[in-house]
Amino acid sequence: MSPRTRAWLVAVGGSGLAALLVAACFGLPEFGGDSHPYGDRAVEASLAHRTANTIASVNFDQRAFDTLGELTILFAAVLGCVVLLRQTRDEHRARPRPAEVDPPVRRYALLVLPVALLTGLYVVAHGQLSPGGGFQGGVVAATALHLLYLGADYRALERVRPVGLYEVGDAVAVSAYLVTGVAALLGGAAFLANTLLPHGTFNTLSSGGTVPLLNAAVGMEVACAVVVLLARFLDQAVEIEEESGT
Amino acid sequence: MNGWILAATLTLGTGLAAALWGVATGPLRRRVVAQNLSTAVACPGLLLLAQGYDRPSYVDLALVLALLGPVGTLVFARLLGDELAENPPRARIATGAAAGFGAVVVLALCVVTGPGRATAKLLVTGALLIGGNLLASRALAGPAGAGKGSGAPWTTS
Amino acid sequence: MDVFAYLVAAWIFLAGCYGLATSRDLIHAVGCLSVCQSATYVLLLAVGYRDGATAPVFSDLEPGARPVVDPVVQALALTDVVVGATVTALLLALVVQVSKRHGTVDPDELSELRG
Amino acid sequence: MDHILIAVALVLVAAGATVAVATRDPARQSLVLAVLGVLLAVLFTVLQAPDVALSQLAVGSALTPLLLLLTVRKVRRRGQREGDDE
Repeated sequence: MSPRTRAWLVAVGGSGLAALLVAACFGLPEFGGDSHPYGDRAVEASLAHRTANTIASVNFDQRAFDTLGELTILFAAVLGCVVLLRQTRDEHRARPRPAEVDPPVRRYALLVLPVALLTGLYVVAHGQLSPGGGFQGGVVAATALHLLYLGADYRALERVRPVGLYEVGDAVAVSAYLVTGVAALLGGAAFLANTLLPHGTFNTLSSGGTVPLLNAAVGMEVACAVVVLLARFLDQAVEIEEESGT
Repeated sequence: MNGWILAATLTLGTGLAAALWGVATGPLRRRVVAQNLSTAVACPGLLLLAQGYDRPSYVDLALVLALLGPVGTLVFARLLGDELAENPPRARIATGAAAGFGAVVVLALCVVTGPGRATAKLLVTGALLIGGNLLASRALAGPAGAGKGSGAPWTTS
Repeated sequence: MDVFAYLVAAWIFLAGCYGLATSRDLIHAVGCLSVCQSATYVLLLAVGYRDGATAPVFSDLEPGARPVVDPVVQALALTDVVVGATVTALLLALVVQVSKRHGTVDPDELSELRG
Repeated sequence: MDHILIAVALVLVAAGATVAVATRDPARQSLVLAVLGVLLAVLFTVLQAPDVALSQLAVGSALTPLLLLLTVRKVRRRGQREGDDE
């Protein structure tokens, strides 16, 4: 296809899509309107289960099965990356020269690393109370670990980061999510139903029944997934080189 | 509605528009500085919003941004270092102004909040923000990343 | 203001699609795809917004004291932000593989190789 | 007042998305995407979705740029060496 034909196709298709989208915009409920039947019911259901953060309740209680689907996508994406970015036979690892890092940057990285890890854990642990949860906190904690790469170099990161362990952790976290769901089944309720644990006192760390458990499982899964992903990319970008002459 | 939201609107509107303009045009050195400034502006803006909406739990957003924003800038300083080393960015005035503005906002909010855990969180956020931004700005200007990696020259195409 | 938020979402989506279609670099195309993704978040959250309401998070708010926005759309967007990032990583891994196999990341050169 | 703030955030996000698409060099695009992440987080906050904003901040400020830049580095390094061989 010549670039000209393609430009025409894009223009025609794009303007058609634009017209349809604009027409659809005018058919949507008014912005800021007062009618949110699902939202109102979700808030009621969340308060009935004594979960202060309604969004966490929707994710890990009312729509926990949907979140299992999301976790599966995440797991499959990480698996795909690991397979695609593995070291092939015609590649070898070249040790990069140690990086020279400005001493203030090194001090900052070492100082902020524990603070960031702690913040990640805080965001995960308070997921059912304040804004946050496993998805966000997992990413923060995993990013925090990579301050070692920024503050020192890749070899320093490799020393404290056994990738195999994080791959196992990833799988264990998904299994923990599934086991919590099956436990509800064994307890005589539906899969992933929030009937296993007492709902606790509103607005405390242990409130919400199984929400904190699923939240923690997701936090672990996301943190491990991000660490494994970044490990593969860093391997490729910093260490792995092809044999010369290929 | 209230002064805090007005202040947040002005901060975010002008500051982020400037950061977007800086990151969209000009040489690479200007773009990385603009990216660093977007953190420095958005974080006080989020703090003002938390106060304006009367929701202390929104402060978590500013805390995470104050932590991860400078980390993002350090990523750019490390991985674009070879290209930046030829033409290091200097933006002392802009960085200093942003840091000063952040300090003013944090102090004002501390005075309004009164002593307590919320104030401690605000102070931690402010310290992380200002320290992180000054350091990230220094890392962009400094020799970080110069001796890095395989030594492959960083070419633009 | 009535439909402005929805129109912005549509604009972001179309801009991302334009970038995807005209991209000369697969890494740039992946970036455009993440722009397309953010259009869905803007649309979802705009649909869930309620005038004068606040977030349905009751750690610092008495339930029922203020009107709250729709939590369901927020839950949808929230998981997708993180899952979308890992899918972006998968696409970038594919780009690395393409560059290894064919030595280029320009879609036009790639289609010439095949044909 | 709320509507003005939302409109400002929406305009900024629309402009940011346009700039991100128009920036053709991937390294520079990842800088724009980092700023776009912050803009989106601000928009989500004013739409009263702090959870989504937190997600966007966590992903957009450091993770996505790091992934993009590492890919750029890998791809460029290959291109560089092939240029040397020829």
